[in-house]
Amino acid sequence: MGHGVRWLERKGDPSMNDHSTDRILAAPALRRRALLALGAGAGLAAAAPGFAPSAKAQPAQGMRKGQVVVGLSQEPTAFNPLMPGIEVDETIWMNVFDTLWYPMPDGSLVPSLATEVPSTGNGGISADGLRWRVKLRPGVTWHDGTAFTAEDVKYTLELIVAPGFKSRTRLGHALVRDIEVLGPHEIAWRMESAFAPYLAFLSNTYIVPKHLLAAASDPNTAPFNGAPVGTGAFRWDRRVPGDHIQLAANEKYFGKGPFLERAILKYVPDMTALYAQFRTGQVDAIIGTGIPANFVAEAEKLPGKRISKVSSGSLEVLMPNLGQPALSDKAVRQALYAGINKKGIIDVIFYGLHKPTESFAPQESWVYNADLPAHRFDLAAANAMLDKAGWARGANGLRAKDGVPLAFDISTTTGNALREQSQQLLLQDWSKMGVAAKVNNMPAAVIWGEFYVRSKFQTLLVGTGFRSGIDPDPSNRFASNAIPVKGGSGGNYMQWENAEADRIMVEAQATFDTARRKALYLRLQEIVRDELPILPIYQYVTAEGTKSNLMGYAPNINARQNTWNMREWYWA
Amino acid sequence: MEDGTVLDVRNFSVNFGILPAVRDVSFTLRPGETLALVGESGSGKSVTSLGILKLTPPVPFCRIEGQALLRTRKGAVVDLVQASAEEMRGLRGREAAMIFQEPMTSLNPVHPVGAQVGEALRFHQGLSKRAALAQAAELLDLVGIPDARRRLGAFPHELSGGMRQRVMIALALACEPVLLIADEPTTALDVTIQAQILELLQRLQQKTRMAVLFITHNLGVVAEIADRVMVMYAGRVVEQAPVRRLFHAPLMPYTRGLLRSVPRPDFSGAEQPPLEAIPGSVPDPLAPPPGCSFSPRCGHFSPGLCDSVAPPLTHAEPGHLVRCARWADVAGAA
Amino acid sequence: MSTSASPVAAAQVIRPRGPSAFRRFARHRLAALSLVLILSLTLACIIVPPLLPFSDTEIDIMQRFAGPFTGPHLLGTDPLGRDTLARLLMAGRISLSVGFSAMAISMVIGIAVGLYAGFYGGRIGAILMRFVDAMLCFPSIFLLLAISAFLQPSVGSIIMLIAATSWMEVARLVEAQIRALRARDFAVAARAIGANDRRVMFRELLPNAVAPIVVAATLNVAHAILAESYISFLGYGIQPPTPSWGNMLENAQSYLTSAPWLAIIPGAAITLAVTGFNFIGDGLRDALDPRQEAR
Amino acid sequence: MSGYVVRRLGQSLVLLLMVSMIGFAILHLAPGGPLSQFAAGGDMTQEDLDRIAKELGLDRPLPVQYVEWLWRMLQGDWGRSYRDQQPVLQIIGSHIGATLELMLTSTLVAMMIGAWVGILGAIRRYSIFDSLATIGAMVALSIPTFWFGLVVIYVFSVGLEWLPAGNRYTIGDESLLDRLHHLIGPCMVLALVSTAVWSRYMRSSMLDVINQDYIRTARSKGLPERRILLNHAVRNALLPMITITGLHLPALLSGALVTETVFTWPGMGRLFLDSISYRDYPVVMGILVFTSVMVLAGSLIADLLYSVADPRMGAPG
Repeated sequence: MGHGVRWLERKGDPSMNDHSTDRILAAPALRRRALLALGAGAGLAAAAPGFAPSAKAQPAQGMRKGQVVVGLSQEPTAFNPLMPGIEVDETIWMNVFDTLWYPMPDGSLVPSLATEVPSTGNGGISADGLRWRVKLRPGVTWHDGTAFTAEDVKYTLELIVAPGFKSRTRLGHALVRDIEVLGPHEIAWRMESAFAPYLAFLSNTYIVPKHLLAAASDPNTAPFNGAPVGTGAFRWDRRVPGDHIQLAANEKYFGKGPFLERAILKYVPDMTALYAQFRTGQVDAIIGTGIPANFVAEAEKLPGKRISKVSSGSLEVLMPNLGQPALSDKAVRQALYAGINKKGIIDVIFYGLHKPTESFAPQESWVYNADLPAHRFDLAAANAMLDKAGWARGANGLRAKDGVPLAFDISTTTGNALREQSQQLLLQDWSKMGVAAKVNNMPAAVIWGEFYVRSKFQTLLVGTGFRSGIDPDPSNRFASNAIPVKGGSGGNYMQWENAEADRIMVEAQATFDTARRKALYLRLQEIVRDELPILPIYQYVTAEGTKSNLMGYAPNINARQNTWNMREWYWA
Repeated sequence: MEDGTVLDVRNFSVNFGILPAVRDVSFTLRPGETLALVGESGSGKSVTSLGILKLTPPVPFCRIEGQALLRTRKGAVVDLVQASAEEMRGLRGREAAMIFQEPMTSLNPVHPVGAQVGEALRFHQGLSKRAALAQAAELLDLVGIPDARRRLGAFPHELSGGMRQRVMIALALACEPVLLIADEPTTALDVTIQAQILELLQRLQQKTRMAVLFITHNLGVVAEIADRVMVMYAGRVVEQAPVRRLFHAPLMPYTRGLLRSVPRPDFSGAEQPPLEAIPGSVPDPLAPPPGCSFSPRCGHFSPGLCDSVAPPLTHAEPGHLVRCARWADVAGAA
Repeated sequence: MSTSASPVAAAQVIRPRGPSAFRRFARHRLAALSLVLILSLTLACIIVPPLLPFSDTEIDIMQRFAGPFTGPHLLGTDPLGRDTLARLLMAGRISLSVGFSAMAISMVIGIAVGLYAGFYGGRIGAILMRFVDAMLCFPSIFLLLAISAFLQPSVGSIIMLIAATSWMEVARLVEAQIRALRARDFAVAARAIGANDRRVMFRELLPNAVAPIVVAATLNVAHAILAESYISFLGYGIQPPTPSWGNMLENAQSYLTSAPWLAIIPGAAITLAVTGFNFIGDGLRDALDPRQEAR
Repeated sequence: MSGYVVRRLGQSLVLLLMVSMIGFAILHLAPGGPLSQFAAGGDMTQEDLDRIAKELGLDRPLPVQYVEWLWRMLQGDWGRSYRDQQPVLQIIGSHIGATLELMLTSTLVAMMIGAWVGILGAIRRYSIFDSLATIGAMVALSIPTFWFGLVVIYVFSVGLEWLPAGNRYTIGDESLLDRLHHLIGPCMVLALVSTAVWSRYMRSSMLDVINQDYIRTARSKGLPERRILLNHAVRNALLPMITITGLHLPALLSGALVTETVFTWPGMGRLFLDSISYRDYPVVMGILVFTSVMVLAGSLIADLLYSVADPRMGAPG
């Protein structure tokens, strides 16, 4: 898991940024709980300072004024938060529904529908991690006025694993047994086995109303799914399909806010058009895919607008398929890496928006290794490496070794102009190295299917992450037992196998010693940097924009969308 | 313009671009008189008839020269050639009307016949829609359409060919014009219907004393209806005579050929001479033969005479005009 | 006889007798002009690129977004500093090839189906023509997009895609022509003297249907060039680095404010070429079938 | 008449069946599938994906899926979207309004402008106006619609700032004036081709008509030129346009799809593109069938209208 790639690439999309689980870089609030041992790094994931709402200016509770139009380049269409959806759907879920707790920018978990985050310390989780007990917030009502109770939580957890229900994922939830309602506001259950990440999973599990869904003959097709009812700060108002969704303030929201009367999530399918509407003020905020890189400089000069460059947890990498004979040669990968003009790609094509990186871990992560050898774009050195490794130039100037030509396709999703430009740059530089690379792009629905997960590609230009949700553990992407095409389960589509790396990952998963884990992951980063199962190009930075007088916007690298705290937004 | 004439056409020419379709045509028509205009396809007879009412294409495509003096019902004389578009509009339908060969295509398929007949009345006589319709019913009755009132709402395609031509006649006669130009009105009809229509026309002519210019290529019809006949060939009048005279003493070799090529309605079966076709075909209007345009096909062709100068229209006898250098010889040969 | 002295009749009278189809075409001034235009455009695409100082794929980051007529790059450069003129002409090669190839294939399919259905008719013929009707039910873009999802975009697959969605009109046309001609005297005569089906089809019928086919072919080239640009614009087109007029426009929208020539130049090239083919088709129609002159 | 309609409806049903088969085959044979989006999202396991594929019935043989789809379709169940779980008809219903608004207004504009250009061109045949109109129409038919859309945005939105660059209305305003303001740009773009089509066919139809004998008859009656043109010529010349409008419908739909894309117009075109890229089979199939029904119904209605408008056509066929 945790290998999210952006689904649809829009024209002019600067950053193939994803906001899936892997944005949750760390959860330091848990570090003293000796449960997940996520360790150091508090504040690493903090948002750019200065955008946190200032308590002074924040309106009094119950004061509501105006509306906000948030521009999205994809259309939210899935409104049942337990059913399959894509990242943009979360903009609705996180405002209409609530989770038991949610992560803050600094990684700490804050109780929401629960009154406290359970831990072994507060007795919410038994020492063996098998018995969970959660106290729920009293006095919370669903948008239709019905009281929220522990029955709803029980129903939610049961529905997720109910046969025939198209739930998004049962991972973790499948371990839950014997759910017991102890009182209207207290619930307990047993875990089949200790599963620490479940705390994090629940921070993304939205609670749905039993009285509406249980009444429907089939929860898959309940009217609820088209007009969701939650406990969140905003309630569902109306949807104009293909255009926008309007949410209205939930006057009875139990938490802080909302300070807006309405929130409108507006779908503008083209990123350039979206930016144009932001510029003209039709859209108050662009979040998610952000402002196209080529407009960022211009956007920063716009009066009355504020541009926030928000780090993302995903990386743009060139993913080689090591099942290809030429690419299985480490020297080839190293030479190709040296032949990547990172500066050219980042500074010219992306106007310097993104951050060059050497590691698979985001630079904000507590395990990030800052001392990896720096990449140098050096075609002479790259040529020397290939010469040394026995890849000799043939009569046509192209290299081959033992009859294997140094030739491969670079694939990415069609219709992404900036990525296509990156491809051109790579092709040109690599052709100077005697490498015969060619472009073979395909539509998103094709490329992320079998082509990707069954390792049918040769090389992929892809934006993705290399962690397990809340944890820096990348074993899903790098372990030799995570190669689907070799019968494994996971996302090691590169088909990389390395014994030392395997050993490190197994040990790091098992130990609760933060320092030890960090040391292991530092070493793993060195191995990956040397072996290059992925050729890291840059870490994504998204330029999100808001009107200057829109207060309260606070990027949260741990949230899936930066509408996570829309309830606290207000107009100055 | 002579008193007692309705139409006096003088030196009338119609040119399509550089192509002369009608050259130097002159004739007169008196009230109640019928002049038949006869000729082969392309001889210019239809263009003459359309040209008089200026229904030929507008100026850049088509130029009309000469005079066509029309005496209106009130006695005013108008030169149709010089008349403005607006004046022509006032004259057409009211003073001079026209009926055409194809009653099917000449009636608008999407309007009921009553409205089409009444339309001219509304514009020339300022009648209301109702009044025009009422009068249209009378007109339809007049032209012999049974149950005329009920037929007002009929569409042209619902009527038979003969009925349609009756509608056309009613439409043309709506305002009781002094001049009726009938361009092959019976050609598209069955023989029995032809006779009925001709009879109708004659009856109406007697009633209204209108002058009729009757264009046809059917000599049988000519014999039936005409007072005088004018023969056209290659855009020119080649012979003009009272009908009996023309049939019995044609002077122009072309007229003779024409008469010999069809059964003579004025001869009985036994007297009928064998039919003969005129050899050759109509000359290319852009490359006419020198001299007489009929000379290449003429049995009386005389080299040096017929192919040097175009012969003038000569008075062979009072009321008998002929355009032939050898008309005297031809007459003698007959 | 001559009742009609209408403008058309008049125009026909004025027209000299029996001008050849070629002379009629040449008199269609716009068509003749268009033919010259298309020929020069094609020639330019073939001859000029090697003569240019820049290649269409040569990236020069330092020269990116150079405006037209401002420096060594006559028509400016694109976001990677590639020469727009070189790309435009190389793209012309691709787009024109796509146009002609797609036309050729669609004509082959269309003529084959039309011939079969028109000549033999019967159940298979009827099914074929119903299939044609069904295909024509889809608005063309919907069909193009649905099928493009099925293909890996490349020059070849785009050609097939366009051909696969543009043969139906031709089939319909040929079928109607053949069905009408089959009953005519010369076909009957040919059969009476014992010519076999194939001979009647290809020697007697098809040549007589050639005029509308030629016109349809010309218009199909125009259609194919347009279709290629639509598919590319919607992101399913020919993939870079191969330039085509369509994919040069693919990202034009985001540079509309900063580098409008990137949008204007290829769009103008498409418009010019397609207009050219349309006018040629128009001229051909007039030349080959004078009765249709009014259209 | 009714026999004719029944026969036409029967033929249409056969066509629809073929349309649906072609569409179904194309879609389901295409590589990739509706689950790729979730695979790309990364928070669903392979087990989750397989389970959902099974629940959607995507693991069964294609003919079985088709027959089942067809069976439900015949019962009026068009299926539900994989994306938002809503019934397909409801989804189409919520997008069709925007598309129809665009199509109808642009057709009206095209009729008004195109018809007059065609009429004037025919009356003043070979005049400068006629030549310009002919060239203009040909160019209009040759401009890629999306490119013209970009030019319109560049000139009127970016340059002159007269028109909004997209959307159907300003959220929160939505007044008629606001909607019209938003409609101008896309309407102009979509109407371009239709106007050209209308002007060319109208000119040709008008030329046919003004050479008809009955126009000469009308002239011989001494009617004013205006009445001849309006009452006799245009009336007849408009008849074939009914058929042309019906035949133009598929092209108009195509144009609408492209125009909607350029102007971020929330209609069927946008929906179709999104549904295609997400492989939302039920919606794509629904749209294909729906547009085919529209096209077939359009041509049937055009034929029926024609037979009503033309007194000669008692019962066509």
